[in-house]
Amino acid sequence: MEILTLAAKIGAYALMTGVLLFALGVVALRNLFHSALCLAAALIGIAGLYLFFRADFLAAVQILLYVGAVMTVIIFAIMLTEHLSGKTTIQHNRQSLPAFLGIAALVTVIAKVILQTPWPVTQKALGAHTSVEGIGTALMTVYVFPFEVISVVLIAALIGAVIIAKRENPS
Amino acid sequence: MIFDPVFIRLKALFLDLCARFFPEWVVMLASIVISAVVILVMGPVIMMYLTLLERKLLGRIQNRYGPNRVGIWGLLQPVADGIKMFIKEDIVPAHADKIIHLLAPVVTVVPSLMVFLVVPFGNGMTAVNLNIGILYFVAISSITTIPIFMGSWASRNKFSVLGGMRAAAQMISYEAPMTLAIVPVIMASQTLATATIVESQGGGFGMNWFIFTPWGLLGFIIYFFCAIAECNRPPFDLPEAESELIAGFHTEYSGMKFALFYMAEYMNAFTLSAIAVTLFLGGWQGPFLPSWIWFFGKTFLLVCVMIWFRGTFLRFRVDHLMGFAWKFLLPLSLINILIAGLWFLTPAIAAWALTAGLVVASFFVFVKLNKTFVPEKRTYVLAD
Amino acid sequence: MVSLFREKTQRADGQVLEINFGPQHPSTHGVFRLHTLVDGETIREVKPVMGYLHRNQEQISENLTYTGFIGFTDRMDYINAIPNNFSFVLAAEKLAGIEVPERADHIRIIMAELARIVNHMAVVGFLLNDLGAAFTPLLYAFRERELILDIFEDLTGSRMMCNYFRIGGVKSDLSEQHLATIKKMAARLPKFLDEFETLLTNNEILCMRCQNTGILSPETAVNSGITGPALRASGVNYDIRKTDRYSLYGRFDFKVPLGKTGDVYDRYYVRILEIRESLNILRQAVAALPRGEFINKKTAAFIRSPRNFKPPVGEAYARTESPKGELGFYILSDGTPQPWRCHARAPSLINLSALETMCVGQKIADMMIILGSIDIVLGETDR
Amino acid sequence: MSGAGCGKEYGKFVKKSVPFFGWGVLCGLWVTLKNFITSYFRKPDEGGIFTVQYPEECLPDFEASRNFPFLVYDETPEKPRCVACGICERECPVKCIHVLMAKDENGKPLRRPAAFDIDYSLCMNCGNCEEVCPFNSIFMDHEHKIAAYDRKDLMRPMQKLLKSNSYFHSIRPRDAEAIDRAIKEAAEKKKAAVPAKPAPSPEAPKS
Repeated sequence: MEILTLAAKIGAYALMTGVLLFALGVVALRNLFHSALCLAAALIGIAGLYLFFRADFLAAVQILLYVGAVMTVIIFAIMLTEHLSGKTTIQHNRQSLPAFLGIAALVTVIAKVILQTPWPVTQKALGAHTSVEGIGTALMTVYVFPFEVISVVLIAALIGAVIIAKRENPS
Repeated sequence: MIFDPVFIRLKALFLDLCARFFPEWVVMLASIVISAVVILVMGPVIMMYLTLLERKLLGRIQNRYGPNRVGIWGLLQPVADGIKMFIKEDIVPAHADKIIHLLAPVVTVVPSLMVFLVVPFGNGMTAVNLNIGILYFVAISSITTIPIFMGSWASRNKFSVLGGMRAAAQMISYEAPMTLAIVPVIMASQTLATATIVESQGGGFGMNWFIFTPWGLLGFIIYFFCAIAECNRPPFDLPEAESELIAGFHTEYSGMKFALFYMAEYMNAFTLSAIAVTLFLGGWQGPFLPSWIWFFGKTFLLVCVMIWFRGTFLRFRVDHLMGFAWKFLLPLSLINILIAGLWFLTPAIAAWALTAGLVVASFFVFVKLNKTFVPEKRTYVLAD
Repeated sequence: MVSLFREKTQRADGQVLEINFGPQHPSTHGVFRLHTLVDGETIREVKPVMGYLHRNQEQISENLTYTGFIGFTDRMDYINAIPNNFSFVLAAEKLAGIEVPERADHIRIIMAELARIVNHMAVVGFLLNDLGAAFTPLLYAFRERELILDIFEDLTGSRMMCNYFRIGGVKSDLSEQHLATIKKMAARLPKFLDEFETLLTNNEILCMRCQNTGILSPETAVNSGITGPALRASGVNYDIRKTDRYSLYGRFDFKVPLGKTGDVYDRYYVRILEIRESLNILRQAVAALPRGEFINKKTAAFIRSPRNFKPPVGEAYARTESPKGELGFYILSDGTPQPWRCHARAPSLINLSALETMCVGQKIADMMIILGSIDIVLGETDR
Repeated sequence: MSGAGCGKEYGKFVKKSVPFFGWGVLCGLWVTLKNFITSYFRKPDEGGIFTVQYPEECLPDFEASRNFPFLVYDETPEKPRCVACGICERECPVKCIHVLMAKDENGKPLRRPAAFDIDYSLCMNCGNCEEVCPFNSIFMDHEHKIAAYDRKDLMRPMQKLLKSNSYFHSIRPRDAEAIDRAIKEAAEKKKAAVPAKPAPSPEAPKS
């Protein structure tokens, strides 16, 4: 069994490396379409990581929402803006310094949070299995208010989209 | 039923044999490898013979024999086609994005093969009994737009781009009603695992299949239309509309790359039918015959219906297609969830009357609301 | 390829895509190019570009005898050769003032109406293919078409390139056996049409696709010189069989089906109704077929020696209602065995003139079916 | 012009109405299903399988069908009916026939062809050569399997074009009989009118 565990470990690290590489590709590649595809690959990799950590539901939702929906919309946008799809685009501009500062601040905050959080690695936590029923019950009881707020936001977005689409078409 | 678990017994036998000579991890690995190999072989073989079946049935519909030259009843025709595809020149357009052009057909096949993982082929014959089975299926089939995008964008062909756009718009649109049509089934069976959904439809000589309820029937029809749209088959074959876009997103593909696109399409047709069978037609449930025969029989029946549709129907237009999804199927599927809820809340006979009435009424209401779908009545003058 | 819209493309807002449909494209019905500007899926501009199949037929006629050119008219509208023969032969007869025996006229009408049925069935089949049907309606239509082509081959020797009409009559006589086959066909076709209509006419997808797409107003149709079923679908009662009563069409009782909206659906349905009317004429002509000569005695010799046919100096224009519209031949003779000039007024070419009017604002898919519903044959468009 | 062109209205043809949305689609499905089922047991022209398995079975030839021209000889290929008059060459619309009259040593024409080539790749199967031939020598064949790998192979010399009268009888019995009778009558007439006259043109009924 050790061999299987080892293989799984190697697989996990390979997956993480892959995700990082693809994430790098997203910001480094000069072709927007390639960047978008890298983003899709990175997102799929993250879904794989979720799966690895036994968060099946999260993995499926990650693929469904991010890869299936969000990425499709991004690529759609790239293809519609024709002049972007063909040529290579420069991925930096004059705001690189402020951007760098902002990201540095963000990374510091996140790192601090990660370091300060105690990560209790207990047998119980390892064995925990996020079941669909659990998530569903939680959404409908404890988190019902945020859930409803999100749905209101989504409906607002939908209505806005419809209005914008209507305005473009005079007929 | 001796023949029912024959495949499971075979696999168990083999694994037992392994366990005698090898450590435990080899047995586990062997178990995975066997399932994977079976799926990897079955997918392409099913695709090959689906092409033959399609050509044969279309031929009969059109009063001709289909392919009948290669082998008896043309049974070797798919092999001949495969050889032809292999030896064909692989043409890559000069301005194409070479890497993505190559990757697209390869990536296309992956999601279609991955869906096979959760298909319950028979009693206990699911490769991986994921407890999120249906969600997994929905998630995986939502990826299929990306390889189509890749192929259409990398070809640098206007027809391809148009085809890719249509494919993306169509697949996103039909995903919504399809997922919503599945919801009542999940409500009824209270699980997302495919094998358990099938088990909850057992007994009663097939009368417990979800299709024999008003919401099940409506859900099945919605799901089936969406499935046809998802795998780009007529009458929803806009992305590859031959008479408009030549071949849509795979206009610039030839040889084996083209064959891979085709393989993905036919495997999608099969898996989508298989999931339809799982969700609504009782999966492998059925009297007398082994479970896997029931399963494959029902699935191929649905595939034949898809072929029948292809032989009969014309192609939708792009705006009608969108309208059909958003203005007809989506509201119907939402109402269907309500109907399913009512079904579980009301007693038996009242439930039948109420839900059946609601199904019919909502159908007619939405037809009335969608004026563009309803044919005008025309009069023609016969002048002297 | 030089852009036809160079100026306008630059002014457009960058959302516009310039696409060439053709010359090699599955639904341009031959080598034909549709140079289009599309905004997403919506057509902004269409420029039909033809001439890829130009074979110089009018020029060829100037080096051939009149009889020799009849074989070439077959190749103009190659779906239905006989109406082309008809028109050319009528023009030549008008030029030389030749009488046609009644039997020959009857045979001509029988053949022309059979050809009209063949053409309309092929057109509706191809239109359905453009609409995205997987060949089923086309093959059903071709099943019946083959049976009619069998009659053609039995009588004229060729299935499509009939070369059957001769100056003053026809090449060979219609036997009892042929008549029996034609009668059988006339009895069989209504049944087929009923089945065909069950398959299609009320089909919701067909109605959605075809109704109110590619509307051709009667004014535009008349102003663009459009003729044939496309004109009648717009509601204009203009059928040369009725207006000119050439040959013996005045004797037969038939109606002219007219549409109202002038969209693709009307053009489809008017053709179906015309097939039914053609069957009507066919039945009457078969019943009324008199005995007698199948070719004018005086002109029969011209078959053997085509060079003896020297129409007097002059000009003549004769037109017929070919299945695609008004097909006219204008012949200028200088008294030699060859025409000095021969011009064909090809309905396929002239019916294309309103293509852009019909297509602008419609979707790409509509453009293909509008083209299919106009019914062009590139052999006739380009000649 | 709208409506103005409409003549006297005969009557209105009203389309069949549809009971409910989806009916037309169901009807279409019924038609294809019916054709699918009948394709297994009906006769070809009644909804059965209509196609013919070509290399094994062919559609029957019609007597009148014409493909490419060939030349007829009566007894031996050395004595063709053709007299190399060149009318067909002149009247061929596509000019695919090339005739050369044979001449003896003195340059006197021999009334038979020295060469008679037909370019099948040019021929448009119109059958005009058959119509204009005054000697009943050139006819349209039924043979249609003439595909070749090279254009040159479609250039048929006289040796390949000549076929016997019995072959002609086998493909077009009615025409061949009529022509034989006419030739015989013409020969008898010629014999009867002993003082040699110019050969009467054998008037054969063409059909």
